[in-house]
Amino acid sequence: MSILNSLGDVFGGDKQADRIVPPTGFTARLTSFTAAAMAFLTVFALALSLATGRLADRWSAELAKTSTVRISAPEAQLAAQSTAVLNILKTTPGIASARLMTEAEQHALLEPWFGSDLPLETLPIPSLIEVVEQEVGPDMEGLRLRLTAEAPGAVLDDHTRWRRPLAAAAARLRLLGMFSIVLILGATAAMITLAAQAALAANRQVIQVLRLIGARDNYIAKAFVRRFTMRATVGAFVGMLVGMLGIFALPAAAEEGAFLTGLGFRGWHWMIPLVIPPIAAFVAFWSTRFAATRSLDRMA
Amino acid sequence: MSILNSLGDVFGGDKQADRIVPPTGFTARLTSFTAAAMAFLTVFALALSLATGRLADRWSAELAKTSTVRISAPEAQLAAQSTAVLNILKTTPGIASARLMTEAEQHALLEPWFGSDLPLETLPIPSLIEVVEQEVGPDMEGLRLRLTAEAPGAVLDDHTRWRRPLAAAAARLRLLGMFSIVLILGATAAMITLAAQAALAANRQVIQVLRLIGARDNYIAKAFVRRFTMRATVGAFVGMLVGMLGIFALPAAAEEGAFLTGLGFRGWHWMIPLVIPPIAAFVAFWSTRFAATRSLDRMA
Amino acid sequence: MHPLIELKKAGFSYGGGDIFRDVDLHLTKGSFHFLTGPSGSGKTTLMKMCYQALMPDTGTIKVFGKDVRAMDRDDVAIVRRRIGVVHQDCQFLDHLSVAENILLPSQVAGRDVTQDVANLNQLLRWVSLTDHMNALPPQLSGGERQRAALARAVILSPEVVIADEPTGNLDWDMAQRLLNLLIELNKMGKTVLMATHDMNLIRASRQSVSARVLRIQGKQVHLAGADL
Amino acid sequence: MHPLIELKKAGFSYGGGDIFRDVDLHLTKGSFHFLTGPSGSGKTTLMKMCYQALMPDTGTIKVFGKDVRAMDRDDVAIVRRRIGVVHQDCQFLDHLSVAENILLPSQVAGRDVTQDVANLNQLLRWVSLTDHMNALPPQLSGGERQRAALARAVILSPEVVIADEPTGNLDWDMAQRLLNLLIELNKMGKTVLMATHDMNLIRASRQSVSARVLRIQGKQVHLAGADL
Ligand SMILES: Nc1ncnc2c1ncn2[C@@H]1O[C@H](COP(=O)(O)OP(=O)(O)OP(=O)(O)O)[C@@H](O)[C@H]1O
Ligand SMILES: Nc1ncnc2c1ncn2[C@@H]1O[C@H](COP(=O)(O)OP(=O)(O)OP(=O)(O)O)[C@@H](O)[C@H]1O
Ligand SMILES: [Mg+2]
Ligand SMILES: [Mg+2]
Repeated sequence: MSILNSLGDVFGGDKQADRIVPPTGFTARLTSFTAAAMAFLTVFALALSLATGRLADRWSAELAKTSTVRISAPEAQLAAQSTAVLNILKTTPGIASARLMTEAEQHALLEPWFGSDLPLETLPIPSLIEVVEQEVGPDMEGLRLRLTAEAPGAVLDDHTRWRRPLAAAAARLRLLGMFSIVLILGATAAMITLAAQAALAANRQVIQVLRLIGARDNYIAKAFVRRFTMRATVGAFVGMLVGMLGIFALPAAAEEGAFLTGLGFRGWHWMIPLVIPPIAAFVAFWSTRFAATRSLDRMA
Repeated sequence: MSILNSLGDVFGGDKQADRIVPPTGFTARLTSFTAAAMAFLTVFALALSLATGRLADRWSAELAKTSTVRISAPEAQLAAQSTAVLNILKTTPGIASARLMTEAEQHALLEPWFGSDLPLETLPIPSLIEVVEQEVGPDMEGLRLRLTAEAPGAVLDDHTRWRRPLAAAAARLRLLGMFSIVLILGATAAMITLAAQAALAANRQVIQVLRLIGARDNYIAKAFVRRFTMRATVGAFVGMLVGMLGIFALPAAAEEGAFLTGLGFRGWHWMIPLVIPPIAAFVAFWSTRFAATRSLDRMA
Repeated sequence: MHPLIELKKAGFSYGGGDIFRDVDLHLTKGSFHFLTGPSGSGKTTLMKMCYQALMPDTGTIKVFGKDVRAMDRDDVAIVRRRIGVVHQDCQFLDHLSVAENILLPSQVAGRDVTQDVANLNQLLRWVSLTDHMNALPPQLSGGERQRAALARAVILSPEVVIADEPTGNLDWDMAQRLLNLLIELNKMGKTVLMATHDMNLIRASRQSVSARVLRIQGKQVHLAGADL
Repeated sequence: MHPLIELKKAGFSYGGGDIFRDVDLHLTKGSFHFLTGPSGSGKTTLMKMCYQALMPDTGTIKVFGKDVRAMDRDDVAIVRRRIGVVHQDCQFLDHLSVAENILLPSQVAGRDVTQDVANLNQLLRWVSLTDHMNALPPQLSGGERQRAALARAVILSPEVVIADEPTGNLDWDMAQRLLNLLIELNKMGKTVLMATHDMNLIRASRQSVSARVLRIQGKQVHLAGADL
């Protein structure tokens, strides 16, 4: 039996055969509710995951992964030490590039403190080397030691390093979001399996009657599978809808949406939660099928 | 009936009376599993909440909420403009304090760029005023306008402001963690209620037999409530344990534990998840009691 | 002396047409009644009213002198401990052994179950279920279930025994035997109401007990005459 | 001609002692058998083996010429459509009406249910359930359930009808009536196996059908003699 056919069976439905399963019951509501609650939580986990993803990306990008080496030395040695430092940096693993800053750039750096009319030329100001690090940065301690040895006037300042763990934290949160989605999916599958098994056990008499009058196992299983898949799908759809409304209504997301803290979806990301009901249907179909086949085999 | 008595009944237990409820069944496993899964998710939500809480606290503290006003003016006007700026700041709501920086402090600020032997005295350097803001900062635009009007050489630089939304984001995440704990609790209560009702419905015959031979409703209800409360509690305990082991095993938490990104518990925070099983027991007790009373009333 | 169970002008319907109208019935202490009538005439319904599984629509029913309308569910539970009932479709707790099921009324009433064990063994012998005392109810044959149900109904020697076709699935010898058990209990002063469609059984009981035969006819309960 | 149902040296036990040992039984097309024996002797067990609810431990059973051991569950389902069964404890789908329950075998077999509706109405008249056709099974009296179960068993006029004490809860007139229905079916060529403990019913059938009476005794099935 192909999956497509099976799913077709589920949603095409045999109205007549469906009636053989008692119509209501708490297991039914339990299934719908479980699917709804899980879909709802999934929407939030998804939003969290996406928002932290955006956060991580933004922070990573902003970091630019730069450090500075400052060389303070008598005018005569300045050029020699600068060259030495640049050579060291070139051979250090983990460093993408290094270059001497121009005077204009130094000026720009000092402007916040001194305004724009500081006579830099008259000052014994140090040379500044901008270092761009690679993804995996250099071994800062080792670098510091080598610099002190070869260029005594050089001071390494990895002033942006402190921001890096933030990006790591954001990435971790994104992973956690993904992880909880997987957890939720697993828990949902387990719960629907158990609910279906509970329903089958509770309908032991129905199954016995059906078998007595010559119903095939497949006929019985299908009726249950159809019922549960429908319930899980509808439940998941409702949960997804409520979850999306909740996200939409979160006041914070709209207000500070301009910044990276909004826990909302952006643009086409609003489409992502729409995969939840089909996934729920798929999970429910296979969980129930598994449960039904197993229960029927056991009752044989 | 007092709550303590009821809970005592549940855990004291009447071994004999317990046997009247059929021992196993998928609803039972469903209840235990639901409680376990929910406890597991709660542990993670709790860890997330606490970790982001720490993050928010740390960031808030680090922000120190300061800005700087730089006054560049001819030597003669510098003192007058400084006094004017200080006066303005004193009367601006949202500002805790403002004071002129000493020369030593200015020196320290410039050291990363120029080393310690810059001859500051010989330079026409501006005055710097350190502004400490209150919790709710000042209206920065209004302040800027007033400053420009009264001290044309003053420039306001709220250079730490950009970090503030990070703290807000962390606080939001903490809130989200709390919110999901409440959600999980609600979903758990609903699921246990439904599972208990499903069990009661499936045991309709048991209930009828018991009534026929003169069992009081309370006797029947208690047996079910005991059973389900026990299952939920044990399930929640197992889920909590697995969750805590999971958190403990998260490699990242240990490695970078020194920094604020670790998703673990710290010190006595490891105790917090221990409240999950009692809360689960409490929730299960009342959900099942509600379910049992309702079901028995309906079957009357 | 007050009758233990007393129906006065009791009427009942399940929502459709009346099943009963203006029924009067007195079950006095120590009496033995057979209840007959065609299938679907209302035997089970009448018995259910006697043990408060159904409430009359009109008229009054008093059980042990108390109006059933004034009883709450706890009162009903207490009354049920004084009335042993055999349902037409005998139901048990399928996860407990036959012996445990038979002792259940004792447990539910909060008695010390051990004091009823001697009684249990004697009863099991009477209904020939000693070999099956550790079986689970689904492992019993149809007739064995009926016998177990009767044993459960009388384990606490209740003041009244109400048995709904307790011999429907039994062969003649075993049916006689159960009837004799009920007659023994009646001789000990218990009140017995037993529904049956087996006229031969009623006729056969004549020598050993002076039972009255009630017949349901035309939504009424009549005392059957000498036409048996 | 092959018998429709054939047991050869069949033995069976539920795990404890043997219920049957070396049982031979042939149900040929068009035959009518009564099955008797004391309560707990194995009537229900024997019938369950005939419709594959139980498998023999030893020996062979052939149904419609096919060895039951060679059947998978789908084969059993197909066989069940050719055998109408009345269980001792009649079970229904409690959420469907009596009429829907009686038509269930037709639906499960994938037939067009409408073509069996005429049959249904006739059957309902025969078992006097026309007034109850829209009721739910839990609203039926004990005897009404048995009648509905018999109607369900014969709705597709199966080749074999196996009825386990179908008259246990019925009064004499109604029991006669159901027996006559089975006799009618037998006259149409159907094979009937009916368990009963009511010797009077068997005796009363003598004029209208030449039935054989099987008796279970000493783990064996015997043909009862003229001692009835
Ligand atoms: N729960 C119910 N709802 C509606 N109608 C019912 C219900 N129970 C019984 N009836 C109807 O009431 C009538 C009397 O039922 P009752 O069970 O009392 O008959 P009875 O005399 O015990 O029959 P039997 O000998 O077949 O057991 C029947 O026609 C039955 O269909
Ligand atoms: N599932 C089972 N497991 C174990 N023993 C069983 C099971 N079903 C029946 N038995 C035992 O097998 C024996 C025969 O049972 P069966 O139901 O065939 O008897 P029966 O002749 O139909 O009796 P009755 O007339 O009382 O219905 C009985 O002693 C019964 O206790
Ligand atoms: Mg009845
Ligand atoms: Mg039987």
